[in-house]
Amino acid sequence: MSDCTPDELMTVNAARALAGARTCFVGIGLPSTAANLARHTIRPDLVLIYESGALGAKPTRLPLSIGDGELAETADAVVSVPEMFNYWLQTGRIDVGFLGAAQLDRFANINTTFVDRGPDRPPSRLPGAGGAPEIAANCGEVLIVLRHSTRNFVDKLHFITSIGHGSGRGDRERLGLRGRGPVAVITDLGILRPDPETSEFVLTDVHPGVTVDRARAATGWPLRTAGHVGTTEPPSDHELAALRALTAA
Amino acid sequence: MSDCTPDELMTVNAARALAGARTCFVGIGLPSTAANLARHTIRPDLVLIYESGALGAKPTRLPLSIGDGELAETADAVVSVPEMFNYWLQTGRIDVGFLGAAQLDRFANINTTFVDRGPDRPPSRLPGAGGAPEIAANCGEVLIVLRHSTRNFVDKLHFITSIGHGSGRGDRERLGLRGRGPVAVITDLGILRPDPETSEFVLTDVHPGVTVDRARAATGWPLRTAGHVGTTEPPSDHELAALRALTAA
Amino acid sequence: MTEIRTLPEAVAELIHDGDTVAMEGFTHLIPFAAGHEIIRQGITDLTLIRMTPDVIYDQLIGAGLVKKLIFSWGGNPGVGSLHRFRDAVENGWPRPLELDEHSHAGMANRYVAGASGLPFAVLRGYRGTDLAGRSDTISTVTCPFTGEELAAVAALNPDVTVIHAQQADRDGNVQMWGLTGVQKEAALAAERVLVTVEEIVDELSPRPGGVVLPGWVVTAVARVPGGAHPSYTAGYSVRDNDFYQAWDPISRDRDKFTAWVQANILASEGVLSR
Amino acid sequence: MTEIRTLPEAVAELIHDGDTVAMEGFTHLIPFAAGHEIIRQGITDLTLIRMTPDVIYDQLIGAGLVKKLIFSWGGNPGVGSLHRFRDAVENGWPRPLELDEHSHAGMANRYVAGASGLPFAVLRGYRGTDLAGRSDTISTVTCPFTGEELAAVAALNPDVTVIHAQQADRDGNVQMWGLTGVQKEAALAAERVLVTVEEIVDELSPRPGGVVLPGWVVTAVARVPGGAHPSYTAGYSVRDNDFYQAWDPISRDRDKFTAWVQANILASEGVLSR
Repeated sequence: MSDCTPDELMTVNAARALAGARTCFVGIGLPSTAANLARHTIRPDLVLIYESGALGAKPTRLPLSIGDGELAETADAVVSVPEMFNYWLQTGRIDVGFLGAAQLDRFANINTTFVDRGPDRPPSRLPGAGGAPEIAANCGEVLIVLRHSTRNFVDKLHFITSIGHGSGRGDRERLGLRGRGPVAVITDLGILRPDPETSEFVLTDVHPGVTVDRARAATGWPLRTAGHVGTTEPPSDHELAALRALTAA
Repeated sequence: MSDCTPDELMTVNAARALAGARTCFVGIGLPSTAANLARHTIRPDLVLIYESGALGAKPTRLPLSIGDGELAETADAVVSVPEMFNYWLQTGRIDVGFLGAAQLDRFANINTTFVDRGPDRPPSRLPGAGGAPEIAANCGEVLIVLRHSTRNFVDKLHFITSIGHGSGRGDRERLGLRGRGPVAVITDLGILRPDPETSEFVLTDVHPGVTVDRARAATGWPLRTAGHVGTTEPPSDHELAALRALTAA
Repeated sequence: MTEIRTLPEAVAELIHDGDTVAMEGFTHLIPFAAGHEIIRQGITDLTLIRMTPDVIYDQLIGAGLVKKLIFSWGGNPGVGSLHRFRDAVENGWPRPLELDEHSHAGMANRYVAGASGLPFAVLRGYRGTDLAGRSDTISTVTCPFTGEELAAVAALNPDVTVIHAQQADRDGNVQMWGLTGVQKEAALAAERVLVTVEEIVDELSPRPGGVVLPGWVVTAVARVPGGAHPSYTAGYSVRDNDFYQAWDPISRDRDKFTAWVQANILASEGVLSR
Repeated sequence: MTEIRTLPEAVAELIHDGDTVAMEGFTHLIPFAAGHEIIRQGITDLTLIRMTPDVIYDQLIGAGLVKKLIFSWGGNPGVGSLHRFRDAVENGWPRPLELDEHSHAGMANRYVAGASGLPFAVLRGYRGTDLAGRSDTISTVTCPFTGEELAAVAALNPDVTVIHAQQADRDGNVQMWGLTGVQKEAALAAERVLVTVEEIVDELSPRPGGVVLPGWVVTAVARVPGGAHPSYTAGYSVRDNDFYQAWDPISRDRDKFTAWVQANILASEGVLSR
């Protein structure tokens, strides 16, 4: 393994999480980087779907926005935005939804709407929901990629923009949601996965050189760990080269 | 005027009824012939809309079916069938709907579903509704073209497939229908229009050479007449030539 | 991912006795060859769905393979009646035919609901007609914002949708163009999707009006040149209007019909019917 | 029928104080030039609708012309916040901004309902989120067939929809291609439609992916080459990502923003901003 940054560790592991996916609904930013990396490494056939209307986009460079021209030019099909949400997302036919977040709680519920800043200041306004609520509800499963800090990993969300596992196991079924919900949160420190009994996200892996205590200190709730906390495989030279080629392009 | 057939009289007068229309939703058969004739005579800019998905079709020959290839090839836009019914028809943005019928009653309600044949025989099965119920409900107004006989012009429909004026004036408003409903029934004997007080269709015009009594005898209800029954203008040479060119093509 | 199959293989694998099958096409791109293969394989007790059941459904009904028809307009376009359909409805020959009857707008929206993963769709339809009273897939809903009552129709989700298209590539991505009707919705609403195509190409080039179905929503593709005849395939063939006219006398008579099916479908593997 | 107009004429005729205006475009084809003309004419008290309010809405909000925003994602794509939007929401500068906030799926369906002449649309959405509780345009309906409860969203019917497209012909028929987002629905849902185009051509040639709006649903067309800059027009320009990045520091500061609007929109008739 070459020297690599925490963000590179996060992105490489996020790409690896797509190993079993055929189709991926991609949010812009870190999810798009990871999904494109997967196409250049572990899943060359991965079908990338962008909410702007591109089904099967094959960008050669990372798009800055979700509506970059290359997404349409390289897509298998371009559809309208209503069709994308109704015919493609809402039906549950997309394997993986890949999301970022501003705040995340222990059940992988997501806030991207506003963050309270105390009694003397107005809440900090975030961009809002975008496609995330229905991606989180309707994809076969959800991956979340997010830098690990107590600012992001919070004890209680100020607003639930997109549902993860609600208040715990069984909530998604009670709500009649189609997909299994979040199955992994991949950070720059390690990976959290839901406890099979409670659906609370617990630390299952740390990246090479990261300690469990460091991950705990970066988490705003009392982070539990799996019985055995593994260490993620270091990025291969091929993975790093592919990632760097992508982000440099 | 050249010699012409009753069907030609009907079609020429049906085409004239489109004089004020910008857009026309066209059923196949007689309505399609009349609407295409209007494009070649009185309304060269008439936008023909076929439920198969063609907006602004400009066929050079009469289509046998509503989905003939030339409709798509000459259209301003081709849309999906759901889009046609939802975005274009349902919104009330089409001026005139042009329908045929198997049975018609005095309020221009239409039956195209089945016709009873007495106790010893099963009802005669007709093709069914097609696009007509929503054309009749949602177009700005409706024209009906139909050969005049007691078989078609009946006292009571055996089934209401598409609504005209229901059981009389005010029914469309009560039902919350958008369009004004049928404004003329054009036959091979003359033209019926709704009485402004009752919405019952009354004979307002006969074609040259047709008597009011003949129209009455061909109508299955006691046909009333307008205060003055006019005589339609004979087809011009230009109209007949255009019609014959269309039907010969 | 899509399997490229022969038509007999694809029909045998995807369509089974008792299935609910949609074979869509609005005059254009009607999958006749696939329908004939169903007749040859004698797949029966079918519930057929189609906005405009056309001559191919007349043939399937006359062959006794259909127990129920869900539809909105059952005629021979530009010609007249579907006589096998009428005989089944009026006289129960060769078997009774149950009907679920809608308007085009209702059927189109039923497919849209099915393709959208919703149990129903809302439309401004059926008001003042006798249609709603005859179908248990038509109801009403009330707008929670305005209080207006609107029609609701139940979603359609066929076991199998069969369509004909111009082209597929080797990964099973499909492209059709021209009047594409309700085929995308019918395909996306179905559990399994069979597409017959005029040709298999190395790469699909985007076309004006082109509708693409990615291979990952297509179960099987079979190459069947002329597979829409006597319907047509824009860019490949024109509608055989003469056949539609000729069908009228053939289909009026039970014996003539049966002989025609024997000679043109069962005995000939569909050669004459293409 | 469509009128071909200059942009100042078309904006003055179609858009008035207090109107509800949708200027759609999903990153692609954003009608910036028309937005700048609204700023120059000082048309105010607007309710703006957009799935992805972008820099042009940041400019309109910062200019004090907007009283309410109906939206689903308010960011600078790939860059970060819309600072004028945040300043209006957080601090009421230069005036308070009322919000009606949805998800993309909800907004898309609100336009679909508007374009379909329905008062509401049904979707599988919002469940388990705090969004429904904050908007009176989100409710529920119960499926009359299955009893399932689904989300309902109120139709959007803008007074005016403004979009940018590649081409119009002299009759005002419009064609756009590439990522065409929700523009067709936004246009068909509106009372009046203004389309700015890169060029006016003698005849539109059908394009792969082309979306055509017939002239009879377009109120006015104005030729504005580059009218989407810093957004882009497929086939004519590429996205000016540098501008989107540069907007961040300009828009963070009220004075810098005001000076930028003065120099680039008000004083220059938009020359620098194209």
